[in-house]
Amino acid sequence: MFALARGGAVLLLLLLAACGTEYPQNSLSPHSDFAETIHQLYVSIFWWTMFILAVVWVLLAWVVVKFRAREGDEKPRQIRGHLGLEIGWTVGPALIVIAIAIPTIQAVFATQRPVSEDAMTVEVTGHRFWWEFHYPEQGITTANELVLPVDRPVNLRLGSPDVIHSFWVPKLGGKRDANPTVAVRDGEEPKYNWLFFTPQETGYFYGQCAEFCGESHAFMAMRVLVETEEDFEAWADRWRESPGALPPSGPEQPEDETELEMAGMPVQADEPDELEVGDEDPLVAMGRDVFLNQATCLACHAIEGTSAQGDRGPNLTLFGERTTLASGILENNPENLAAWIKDPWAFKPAAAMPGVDYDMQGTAGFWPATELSDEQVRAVSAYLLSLK
Amino acid sequence: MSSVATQQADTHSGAHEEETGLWSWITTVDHKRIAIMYFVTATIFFFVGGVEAMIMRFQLMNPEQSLISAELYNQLFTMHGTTMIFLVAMPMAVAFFNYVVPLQIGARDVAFPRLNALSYWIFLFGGLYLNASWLFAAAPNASWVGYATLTSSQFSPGVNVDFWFISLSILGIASIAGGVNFITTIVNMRAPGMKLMRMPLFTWMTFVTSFLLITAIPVIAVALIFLGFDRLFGTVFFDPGMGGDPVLWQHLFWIFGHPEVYILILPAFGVISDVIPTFSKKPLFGYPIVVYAGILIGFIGWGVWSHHMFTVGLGPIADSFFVAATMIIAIPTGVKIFNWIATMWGGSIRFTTAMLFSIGLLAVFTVGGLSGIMHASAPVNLQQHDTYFVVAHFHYVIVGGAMMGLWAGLYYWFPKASGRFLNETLGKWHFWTTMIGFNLTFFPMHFSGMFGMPRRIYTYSADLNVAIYNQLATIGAVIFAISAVIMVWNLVQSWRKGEKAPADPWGAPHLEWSIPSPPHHYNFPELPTVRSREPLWNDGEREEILAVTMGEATEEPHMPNPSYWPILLAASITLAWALVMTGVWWVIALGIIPVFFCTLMWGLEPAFPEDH
Amino acid sequence: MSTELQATQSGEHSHDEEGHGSVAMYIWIGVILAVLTFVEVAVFYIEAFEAVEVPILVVLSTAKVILVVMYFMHLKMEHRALTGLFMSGVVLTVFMVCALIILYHFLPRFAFAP
Amino acid sequence: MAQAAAADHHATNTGISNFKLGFWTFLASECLFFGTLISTYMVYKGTALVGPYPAEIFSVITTTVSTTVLLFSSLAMVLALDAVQKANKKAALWWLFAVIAMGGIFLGMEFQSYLKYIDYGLTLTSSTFGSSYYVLTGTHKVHVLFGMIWMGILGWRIYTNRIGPPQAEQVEVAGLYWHFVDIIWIVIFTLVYLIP
Repeated sequence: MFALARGGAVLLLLLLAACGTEYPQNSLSPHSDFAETIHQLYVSIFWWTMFILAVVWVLLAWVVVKFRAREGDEKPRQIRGHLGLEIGWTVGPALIVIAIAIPTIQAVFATQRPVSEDAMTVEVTGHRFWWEFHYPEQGITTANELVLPVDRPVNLRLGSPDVIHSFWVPKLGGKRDANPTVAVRDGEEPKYNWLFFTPQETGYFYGQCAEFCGESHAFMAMRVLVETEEDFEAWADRWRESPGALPPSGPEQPEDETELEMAGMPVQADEPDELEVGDEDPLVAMGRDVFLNQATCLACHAIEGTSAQGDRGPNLTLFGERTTLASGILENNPENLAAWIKDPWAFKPAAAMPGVDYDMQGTAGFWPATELSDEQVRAVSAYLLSLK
Repeated sequence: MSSVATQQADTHSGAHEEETGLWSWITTVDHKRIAIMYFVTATIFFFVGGVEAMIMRFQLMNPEQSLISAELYNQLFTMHGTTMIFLVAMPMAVAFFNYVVPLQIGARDVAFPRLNALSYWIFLFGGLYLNASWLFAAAPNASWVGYATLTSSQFSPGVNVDFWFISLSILGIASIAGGVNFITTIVNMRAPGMKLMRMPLFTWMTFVTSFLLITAIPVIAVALIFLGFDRLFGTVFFDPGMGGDPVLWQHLFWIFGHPEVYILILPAFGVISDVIPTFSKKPLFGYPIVVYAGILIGFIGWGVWSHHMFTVGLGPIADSFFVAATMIIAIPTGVKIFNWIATMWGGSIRFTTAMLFSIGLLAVFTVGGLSGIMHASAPVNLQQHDTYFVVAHFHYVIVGGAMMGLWAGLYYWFPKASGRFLNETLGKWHFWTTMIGFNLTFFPMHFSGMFGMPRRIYTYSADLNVAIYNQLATIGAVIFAISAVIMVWNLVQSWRKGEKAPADPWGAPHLEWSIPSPPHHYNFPELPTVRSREPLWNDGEREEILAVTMGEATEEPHMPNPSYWPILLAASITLAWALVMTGVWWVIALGIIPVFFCTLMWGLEPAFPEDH
Repeated sequence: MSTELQATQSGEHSHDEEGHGSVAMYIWIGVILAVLTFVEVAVFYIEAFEAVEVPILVVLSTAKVILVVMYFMHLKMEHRALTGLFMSGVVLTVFMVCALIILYHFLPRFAFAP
Repeated sequence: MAQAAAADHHATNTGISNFKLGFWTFLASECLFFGTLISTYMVYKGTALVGPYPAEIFSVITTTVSTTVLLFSSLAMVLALDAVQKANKKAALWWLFAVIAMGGIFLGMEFQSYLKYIDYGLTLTSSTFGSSYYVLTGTHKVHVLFGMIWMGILGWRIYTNRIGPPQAEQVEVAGLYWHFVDIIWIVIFTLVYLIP
C-alpha cells in the first residue's frame, strides 16, 4: 500500500511537471470541435472513475488496516451476505454507468455527423508508409503534410490501397482507420470511413499512423498545418502555378522509352515544357534534369507542371515548403534529403522507395540512387527544395 | 521433481503407488502431474515472453534508438503478445484447473484423463512450434491480432505468419479439448452432496471459463482457416481487391478475442474468491451473487467484441450498442469487487503471500477496470485506441488481474501439490517487487499514451516528450523481471527443502484440504459426502469427511491406465498442421494418416485396467 | 468408486436399455422431415410466397432442426443438463450469426457519410 | 470409443456417461464452428465481384434430392442404434450400411455439383462467393466423410461382436455426431440454397 501511495505521489508530481511541457501529440489538448467533444466527455468520465477508484481504495485500505488478524482474535462472525448491500452496490454502479453512457452515446452520434453540408473534402490515403492527401475540389494532391484552412469544416475520406492505417492527429480529434478499400461491383459505391471536424486554431499539429501497418509503422507520421483562409488559398494557388516547371533547356525526354514502358510508366512524349530558363542556381537546373530525364524518379513521383506524373509515391509539388521529410520523421533540409535519397531504408526500412543496396520486388529496373553520383543526389535535393 | 513427489507419497504407502521416472511422466494421465507439467511449461514460456518484453523495453527506453531492427522489434512484440496470452496466462490457469478442480469437487481425476494429457502435449508442441520460428529468424511479425490485410501473402510473403496461424490453430485444439473435459468433470463428477451451489468459487469460474473456451475458440479456428486458405490456396476471404472485407477478420478475431479476455481473468477471480475467505476466516460474502456475476460476465462478454473496433467505422448505431453492452459488464465486475471487500470486512485477515496477492489484485485490477470504462466510451476510445494508454490498461487487467490471481493461487495451493510451503519471506519479496515493478512499468504508460505515443511502434520521436515515461517503464520492467526470478528461486528452493506442510496448512474450508499434502495419486481413498459450502469449517462435517479422506485406500482404486497415445497423437497433430505450411494438397493429406492412426489406436486402447 | 457414487445419482435414469423411442415413431419423424423439406422447396418455387419466403423458410428449417435434435438425438428424453449445454452453444451461435448479418446488411457502415 | 464402455461402469451426477455428456459439449462447440462459417457466407452474400452468382448455378432440385438422402440416412442411424440396443446384430449392420451408403450418395451428388460449378467458373479463388461457399460446404463434407469412416469402424466392431447392447452408447454417440452433421446441412440447405 505504501509503495502504491509513494508511487502515486511520484507520478502525480510527474503529471504536474508534465503540464509545463509541450506534447505535440497530446490527446488532452483539443484544437477542434471534434477533439473538444471528446475531451469534455473524457474529463467527465475521468472524474467518475476517480471517484470509484477512491471509494474502492479507501474501503480496501480501511479494511486491510482495521481487520488485520491480532493476537487472541475470536472467530469472526460468519456473515454470508446482505441483500440490501448487494442491491446497493449493483444499483450504485449502474447509475454511474448510465451517467457515463448517455453523454457517450450523444457524443457517438455527434462525432459521426458531417459538420456541415458545405465542408471541404479531403481524400486521405494511407500508403505503406506515407500519407497522401487529395483535395478533389481544388484539384490538389500533396503528401504527408495536410494543409487546412482554419474554421472551415472538413470531411476526411479515408482509404488505403494496401493494409489498414489509422489517421490520428490527437489535437484535432480521435483516430479513424483508413481501411483497404473493398472492391465493389460496377455501379456500386465503394465504402469509405469518414472523419469530420473543424479546426479551431491555426497551428502546426503532429499526427501519426495508429494502426500497425508493417515494418516501418513507427515511421509513418504526418503533420497538419492549419492556416488562415487567405494563407490556405495562397498555398493552393502556388500549388497550381506549378513551380517545378522551369525547364533548363526545353523538352528533353528519357532516352530509352521502351524501358519505361516495360515498367508500366506512362511516357509523356507530347507534353513539352515551354517555360524559359531563368537565372537560377545551376545546381537546381541540374537536379531538375536528373529528376526528370536521367533518374527514374518520375516513375513514382509527380511534380505539377512537369513530365513527372507518377502516382506510386508522394506528390512532390511544393516540396520545398514542407517542414518534414519522409512522412514526418526527418527535418526537411538538404543534408537529410540527400541522405534520404541515397538510402531511404536507413531511415525507413521496407519503404517503397528503392535505395542503394537493395532491389524492390516489382519495381526492378528503377534504380535511381546507385547510379547517381553524390553531386547528382545533391542536385536533386536542391531542385526539390527549390519547389516552393 | 518426480522423485521428490513420490518420496512424499511413499510415507503414506497405499494400495498401488504411482510409478516414477521420465516415462511415467510422458505417459501419465494423472491430473496432478499434468497440472505440474502445465505450470512448469507455462513458467518457462513466461520467461521467454519476459525476455522479449525486456528487449523491447530497452529499445524504447530512449527516443530514436535502434538497438535492434524494426523487423526484429515487430517479431518481438508479436511473439510477446501471443506467448503471454496463449502460452502463459491460459495454460497457467489450466494448470490450476487441473490440479485443483478434481480435488475441490471430490473426484479422482478429470472426466477424460487421456484427453487431458493430449491437451497438455498439444499445448507443449504448439508452443514449441510457434517458438521454432525463431530458429528460422521468421517469427510472426504481424501483431498478436494479425489484422488482415497485413497477414496476406502479398504483405507478409514470408513464413512468419504461417507459423503464427498454424501454431494458434494447434493450440486451439488443446483449449477446446480442455474446455470439454472440465465441463464434463464439473457437471458429472462431483462428490456426493456437492451440489452446484456448494461448489467452491474457483470451480465455478473454471466452469464458466470452460464454456467460454468451447464457444470462443471455434470462431478463431475458422478465422485462422480462412487466413490459411487465403495464404496457401488463394481464396479471397480477406482480399479487398476481390470484394473480401479485411474488417471481417477483426470481427471474427474479437468475437473470440473478447471472451478470451474473460478466459484470462475469470480463473483469477475464482482463485481470490477462495483465498480471501480463507485468510479472512469468513465465508465468501454473497456467494450466489458472486457466482451469478461470474456467469453474467461470461455471457455478456460475448456481446461486446466491437468495442475493440470503435475506430474501424461501424457507424453510430453499432457503436452505441457496443458501448452500452460494454458498460453493462462493469456492473457485475464492480459487484464482485465489493463482495470481496465485504468478505474481508469484519474478518481476521492474515497477510500471507497468497492474501497479499489477492489484495494487490483488488487494488490494481480496479485501475485496469476503470481505464477500461474510459475507452468503453467510443468517442474517448478514438483518442486512446492503439496507444500506450491501452497497453497500460490491458496489462493492468492481465498482469494486475489474471497473473496476480494466479500467483495468489500458486502460494495458496503449492503446499498441497508439494507437501511443502513456499518460503513466505521470499514470497513477500516477490509480492512487493511485483507491485513496485509492475506499477512502475505500466502506470507511466497511461501518460505516454495520452501524450500521443501509439503502440506497436519500434521507436518514437524525441519531439513527443514521452521519453521520461518510457525510462520509468524500463526501470520498472527490470524490477518486475527481478520479481519473476525471485518467484522461480522460491519455487525451486521450496520444492526441494521448504518447510513441510500439513494436509490443511491454512485452515481452509474446501475439500482439497481434507486429503494429505501431496495427495495420493487416487486423491480420495473413498469419496466424502459434502453437506455445505464450507465443509471443513463445520465441526461435525469436518470430522466425518476427514475420517473418510485421511485414510488409505483399502482396495485397488479404479484409476485410468497410463498411455503413450496422447503424446503420439499430439505429435502427429502438430506434424499434420506443420505440413499445412507446404500448401501442397497431397502432402497435407498424407499428414492426416498418422493422426487417423493414432486416433484409432487411442480409441481401441482400454482407458481403465479392467476394460479388456 | 461406483458404489459411493451411486448415491449421488440425481433422479433421472435416462439411460434406458430399451432405447428411447419406437421404430414407428422414428419413421414418422423421418417422413415429417421429408415433407417439411418438400414444403420448403415448394415455398421456394411458388412466387406467391415471395414476400414471406424468408420467415417461412426459417421457421420450417428450425422445426426440422428441433425434430432431429429432440427425437433422433433423444434430447427430449435426456437429462436437462444436456439441453443446457447444447443450447448454450446454439444460443451464442444464433446471436453471432444474427449480429454479423445485421452489422453487414442492415446497418450502414458509416451512417452519416456526406 | 473404449472410453464410452469404461464410463458405463461409473455412476455420474447426471446419470449420463462422461462420454455422452462430453460429446454434447463438443457439439455445442461445433455449433459455433459452423456458425462462423455460415456467418461468413451470409456476410459475403451479394459481394461477389464476378459471376457465376448463386442463383445462376444452384440446382435446387438436385440439392433437394441429396438433402433428402442425408435426412433419411439420419433415420437409418437411429434405427441402427435401436437395433444395437435390441441386440439385433443383422439389422444393426444393415442399417449402418445404409447410413454409409446414403452418406456416400450424398457426397457423390455434392461432388458432382462441385464439378459442375467449377465448369461454370466458380472456384475457390474466383470470388467471395466461391471462397465462402466451398469452404463452408467443404468443411461439412469433411465431417460427413469422417462420420462414414466412424460408422465403418463401428460396423466392423459390431460384426466382430465387440459391440453389443452394453456398448450401445458407442453407436449412440456416433449417431449424435451424424445427426448433428445432418442438422448443419438442414441449415445450410435453407440459408445457402433456398433463401435468395
